[in-house]
Amino acid sequence: MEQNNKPVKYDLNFAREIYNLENGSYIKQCMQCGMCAISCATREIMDYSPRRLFNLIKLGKKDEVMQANTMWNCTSCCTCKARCPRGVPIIDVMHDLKKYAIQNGYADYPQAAFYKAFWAEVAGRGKVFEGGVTARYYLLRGLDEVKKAMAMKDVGLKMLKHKRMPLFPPKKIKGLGNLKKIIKKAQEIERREAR
Amino acid sequence: MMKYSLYPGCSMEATAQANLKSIIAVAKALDLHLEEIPDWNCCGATVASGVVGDFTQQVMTARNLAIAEAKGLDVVVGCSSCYLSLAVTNKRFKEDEHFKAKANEALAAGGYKYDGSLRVRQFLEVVINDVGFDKIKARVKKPLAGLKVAGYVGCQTVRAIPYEFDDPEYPVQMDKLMEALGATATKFPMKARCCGSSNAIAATEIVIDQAYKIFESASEGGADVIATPCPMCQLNLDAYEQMVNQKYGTNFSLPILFFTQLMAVAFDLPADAQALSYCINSPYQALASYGVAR
Amino acid sequence: MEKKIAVYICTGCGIGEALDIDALSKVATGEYKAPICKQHGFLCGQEGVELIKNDIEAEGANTIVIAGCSSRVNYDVFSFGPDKIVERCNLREQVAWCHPAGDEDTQMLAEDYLRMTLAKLKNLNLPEPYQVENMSKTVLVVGGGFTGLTAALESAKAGYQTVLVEKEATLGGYVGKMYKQVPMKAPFTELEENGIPALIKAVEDAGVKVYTSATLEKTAGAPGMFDVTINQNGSTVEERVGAIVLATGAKPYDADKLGHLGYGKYENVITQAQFEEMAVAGKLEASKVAFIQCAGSRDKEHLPYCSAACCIESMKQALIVKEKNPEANVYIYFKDIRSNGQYEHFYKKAQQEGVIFIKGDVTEIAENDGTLTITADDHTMGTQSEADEFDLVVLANGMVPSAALGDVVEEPAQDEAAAAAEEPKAQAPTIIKANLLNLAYRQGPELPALKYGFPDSHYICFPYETRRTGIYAAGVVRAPMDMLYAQEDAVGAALKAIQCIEATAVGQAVHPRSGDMSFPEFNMTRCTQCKRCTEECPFGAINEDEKANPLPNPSRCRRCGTCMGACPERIISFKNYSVPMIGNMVKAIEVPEEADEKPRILVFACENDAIPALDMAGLNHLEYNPWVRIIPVRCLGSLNLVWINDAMAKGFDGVLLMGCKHGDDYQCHFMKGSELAEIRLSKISETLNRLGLESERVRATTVNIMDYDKIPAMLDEFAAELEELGPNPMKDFQ
Amino acid sequence: MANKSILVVGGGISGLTAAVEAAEVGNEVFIIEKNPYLGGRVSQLNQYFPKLCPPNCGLEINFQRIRKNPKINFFTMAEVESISGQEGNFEVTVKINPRYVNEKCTACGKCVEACPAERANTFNYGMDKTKAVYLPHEFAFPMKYAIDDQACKGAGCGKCAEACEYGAIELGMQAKTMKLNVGSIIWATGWTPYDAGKLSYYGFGRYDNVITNVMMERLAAYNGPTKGKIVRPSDGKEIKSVAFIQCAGSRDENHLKACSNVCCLASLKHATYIREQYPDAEICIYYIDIRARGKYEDFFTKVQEEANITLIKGKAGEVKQDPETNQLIVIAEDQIEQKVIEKKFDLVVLATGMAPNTSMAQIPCEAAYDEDGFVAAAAPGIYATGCTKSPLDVASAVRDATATALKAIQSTVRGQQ
Repeated sequence: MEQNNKPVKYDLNFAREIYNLENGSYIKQCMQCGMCAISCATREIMDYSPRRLFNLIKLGKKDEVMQANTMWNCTSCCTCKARCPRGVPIIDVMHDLKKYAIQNGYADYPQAAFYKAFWAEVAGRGKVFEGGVTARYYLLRGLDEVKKAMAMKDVGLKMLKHKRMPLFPPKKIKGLGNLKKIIKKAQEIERREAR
Repeated sequence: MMKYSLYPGCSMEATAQANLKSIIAVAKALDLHLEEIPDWNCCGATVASGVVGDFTQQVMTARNLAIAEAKGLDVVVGCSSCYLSLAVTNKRFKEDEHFKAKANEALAAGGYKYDGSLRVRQFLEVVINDVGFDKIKARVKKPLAGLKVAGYVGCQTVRAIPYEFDDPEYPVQMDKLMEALGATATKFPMKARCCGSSNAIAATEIVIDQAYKIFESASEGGADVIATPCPMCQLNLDAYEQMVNQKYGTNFSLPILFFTQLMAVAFDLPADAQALSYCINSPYQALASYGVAR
Repeated sequence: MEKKIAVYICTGCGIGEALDIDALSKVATGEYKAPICKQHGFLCGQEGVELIKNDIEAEGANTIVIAGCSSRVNYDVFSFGPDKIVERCNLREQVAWCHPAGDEDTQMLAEDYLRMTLAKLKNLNLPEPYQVENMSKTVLVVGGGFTGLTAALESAKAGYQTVLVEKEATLGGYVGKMYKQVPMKAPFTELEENGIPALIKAVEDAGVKVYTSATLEKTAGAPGMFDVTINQNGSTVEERVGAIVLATGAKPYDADKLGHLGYGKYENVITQAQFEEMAVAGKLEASKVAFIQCAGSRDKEHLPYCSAACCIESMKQALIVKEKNPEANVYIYFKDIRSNGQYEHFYKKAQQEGVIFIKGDVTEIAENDGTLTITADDHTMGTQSEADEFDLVVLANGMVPSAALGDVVEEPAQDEAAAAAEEPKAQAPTIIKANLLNLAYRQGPELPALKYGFPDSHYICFPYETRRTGIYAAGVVRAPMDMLYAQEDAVGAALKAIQCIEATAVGQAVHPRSGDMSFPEFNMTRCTQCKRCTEECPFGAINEDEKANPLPNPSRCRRCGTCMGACPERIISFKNYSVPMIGNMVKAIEVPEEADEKPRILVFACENDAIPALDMAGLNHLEYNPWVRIIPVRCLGSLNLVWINDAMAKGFDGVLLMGCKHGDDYQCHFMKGSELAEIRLSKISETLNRLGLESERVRATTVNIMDYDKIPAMLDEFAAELEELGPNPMKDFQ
Repeated sequence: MANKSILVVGGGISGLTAAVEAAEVGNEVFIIEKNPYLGGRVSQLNQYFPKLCPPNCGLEINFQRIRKNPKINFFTMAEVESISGQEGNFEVTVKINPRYVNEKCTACGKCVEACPAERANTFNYGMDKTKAVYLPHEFAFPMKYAIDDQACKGAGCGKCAEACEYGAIELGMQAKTMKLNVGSIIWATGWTPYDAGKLSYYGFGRYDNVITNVMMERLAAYNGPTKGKIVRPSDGKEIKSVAFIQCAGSRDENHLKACSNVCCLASLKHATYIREQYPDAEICIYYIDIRARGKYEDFFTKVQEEANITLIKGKAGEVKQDPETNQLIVIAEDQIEQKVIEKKFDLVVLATGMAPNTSMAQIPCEAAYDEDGFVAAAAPGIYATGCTKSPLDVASAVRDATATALKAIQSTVRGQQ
């Protein structure tokens, strides 16, 4: 039991909000077995295992859930999803939680910046230019991260040397306009379906 | 000749050019005809899902399938992350009528429609199931006899659709492929463990820690090289091997190759098809006895 | 029947190599004057069997002794029709396979076994079945709830007249008052409408004779001839029935004892039954509801057992809340979710519908401004948690079998003489005066209860085993169970009732000696009214008249022979099993003189477990002590002390009883046989000591069917201890 | 005129019970069993929970009931090929596979001494070997040998035939078919332990010291591969610690969706096996929920009170092997302590569940199966029972089989009208 003497209090409002996300209703099926906790490639550095995160959602602990690194450390390796005995598509739930976190201003993790940078590339070009993602990422993260980038310059140089880092981005796809229309429509549909 | 549509994906045009080059050459050598999907777009990968949600990401992915459907050929994917996107999206089109209707409603905004008629397949699986080990063996000119290969299948390749063609936890098919090339598949418990994937930039430590465990496991098994079907796995291991050595005080120097590169070597295809110069950790020494020169 | 004995000695399977067959034959022809004695190398082969059949036809042989393999094999080969006696003398598993070939001791052993078999024949006759007069094939079902209705319907559908007695004015019982039912079929996710009205109609259509507002005032008689007095609204009716299904159900655990969970203190803390009432009445309007599992169950202070049905019943009720108000918040507090088997789908369904499951122990329920607050040790959350604003808290208050509600029958006060003697006695099974059957049995008015008052079977393999023949408990009176189990249970009990009727009609025993047509006959002229037989019969088969004379009811009897073992006057015998029969076997064994230094140990072995175990020792060629002579008994309960007397007088150095485990997890198929035998032994130890015979010479041990590996050591150790005691001083008195 | 006889397919505890119970009402019964012996899975169990009594005891009584009852006919090595007709009058084609040993066999065992070929002992789940001619097990009923034609060297060898003094060996024996006319049919083909190889994260098949619960029964049984001594399969060493992994395959959307009902009690029972042989061994049970329903709770309480038995709330996720010691590392999230724990054990026992055999070999007639592969309904006059109907413990399967006997009798009664 936690040191805190005052019992934590159940509040289903947050849970309901999460259960209404695209894959959120699957969380309800969680039977608290903990398989995901072990399966996770990054379990050592996760604040809460997915199981525990789902439990905290049930409890209504919005801040704890949203400030957790759990979803951001998820590498989408599919191990938990493939193993979950209740068939909860955990990585898809993590996608929803990331999206929800970004939308609700809980995006302090560096991964959140990377995600945004990646999306900006995709949306702007129809393809991803890895160099572009990196640049955008550092712009979003600011100076501290550039220091880290310097530490990694060896990696970058080696990649350049082995023709692994094209300096110029690929051409935008021809159907970019149509792709943007599709995306816009898809997001409209999603909002419609959510309610 | 068997024909397929090819979805290369963004990595193949940048960090994983060696993969694309060797795939095309190996396909040709095995009489597989690959036609690139015209004007394909990024699948968005799981990263896009985390920003715009699964539905939007899957609709984006579906644009590629919609374009490919005109030809009606199986869609072959090399990149495991792209495969995850395409295969899962395709599955939803086939199994979930409600999703299909919604997705087509969105696709229609761009003038596309997808009926869900195609099969999405991995190049590894196509090589094994459509060509078969016997034909592959017959095509080998320089058997990789004595080469000890740690078959690093990675995570998404076998877990995107579990049990589709291999055990999602302890895959064996790529090992069998390596054996068909004359090589020896080593014991490698971490063969399906995640490399850290897209955290390479934002949370490098994750990748380094994962890579360490993978290198450790491969070395314990006595591998000379690591083979993989996945561009992320290849890059993360290849690019961070030295950082792993720095952090953990280790001395790993395992070359990391796409399985298609090893096929190209065994088939004795030209150097351009083998694309070995793209490897950051030099594979030349390990492969010296198989007619490979810098 | 004039016995014409024919003995056949098989020399196959190593018997011929192990023994001097000619010498063995002389035992039959010389000592026992058997008119026919032949040997054959392959007796179970076609030629061997033909040999026997020819003798039956040409020579009129009618009493066949097969000296060869165990009776556990080739039973079908050596079967020559119901009018022939066939006795097997086990020379293979018990002699040739576990003793050295060509040894003097081995030969003596084989000869003794043949003597014993031939001696046994003297008092062995073909049984004649007991016929019940005015036999009834009607099935009586007591209890008109879900289980009772199902049992009645199914027995009627099998073509049997059926009578149903229900104490309430209407049929249906607890389930009848439910708003909806849990799923009873795949996919196990959908609530079902209450099936009781349809079941009642089916019962009526099937021609079941129904008595409502009726109870059993008295149940007298025995299978095939139970006479029940039914009291319906004060007037009585008599019915004769063949067998009975007891389906009187359970009662919810008394919620007044659950004050710690707020019951009785707060109006909105209710029981599962009250929930159903509210739902039926259309008064269920709640937007936040909690269910507390194991309210009473799995609790040493209340019901230590799990009530089995509550988890899925609460899930059902939670879904009812959701059905009425999809926006309602529903919580289930649990210890373990026990949605066993395919009810896992139901659990998942409840989760999908948004029911919140909390693994936790409720520590407090309090009321604030008219709503309830629950505090719990929330195990998977790792903290104390609180949830409030409940407008309803439902206690899953478990079940207590109707058979457990009543006072325990006290042992009748011992008369002074008996009390003074302080004779050890087996504890009588608990019988609770629950006013369900009101049996006119000497042993008490209801079925004996196991732990917690459930009149359940104690056997895993035989869940309908009953200690009152012809009466089968079904449903939640028997054990805690859900509706799906109760449904099957009802049908199974109906089958057992029908089976008992059919067996009784042809004079056969029911399980475990099913098919046995022998039954105990009492030579009343010598009875001393000691009551041992009536007290010890595990099945309550024997009543007493006012003078304490035993009144046997053969169709209640299970043919174990416990009465025969109990009787000090040896007045109880079966046609094919009796005190003199076994006595003759004991006496037939040759006990060498002290100077020969060949001790003899007599073993009485239970034929259900110990005998197969001995066979297995043989099959494994485990060698054991050759001084041992084994006599199979139906059950150690049939052990009569006179056999021990006979054995000691004859000069046996020791006697060992091999019986089944007793105590809480007893394995005796006749409940108390081995325990009774041990108690009897303890009674004679003093006598033995007084005669200068060490009581350690006679002892009991437990052997289960898998203990065959331990048997050689068991016998060797006993032999070694006897050796230390020295020879039986009675040896040369003969 | 309808037929009063009943066919029972499957001679395990459910089939035996249904057959014996129906026959003791007075109906003629035919039992068809695919193995060379009756008794099925329970004959491979060491003890039953919660009494810890030997299954052979109850089987022995059932075999006695068969021996004494001329209304019961049984055929081993037999399978149903087809069913035609309807309730009250079915015609069933039965294939009897060759046993290569005929009814003359006296079980003397001389053939075994002569036989040069070996086979994996399926009765002990392949943990030891028998000769190609073998007695299925010590309590085998009927007590007759059989020859495994996969292992036998054939007529060219013939050493067993030479050794047999009774002419019981027939190496040229062929499969036969026969027809049976019956009024109703009971389908009791039982279950198969879920293939633990499919749970590759637990390493079964890769690590010798990861075994399944059914193998544990054989290890603990005196007539098992180790004479009842529970030891590490990798080196035969004694055990200091053991982990039981519950729901290995059961309650799992990827494997067996339903709960298999028996595994919790089975593992608690196995804990008592270990405790009896190793008073100090550390025993851990990894679980989601302990499902000791009804009066089984007492057994749960009793085992919990034993010293050095820890129940860990958390499904074990992975098993790794320490290559040096062959010890196994079990990783799980202890949800009460809220942390991932790694513990080392000498032996890991997977509580694998029940896959109904009807999910692999269906009834050759019209029948509906539920999503778990159990029989939901079959044509009138055909009834599934026991573990082809739902996952059941022995007592429940027997109860169910008894009930099904009545259903089958009703069919024969209906057919007569």
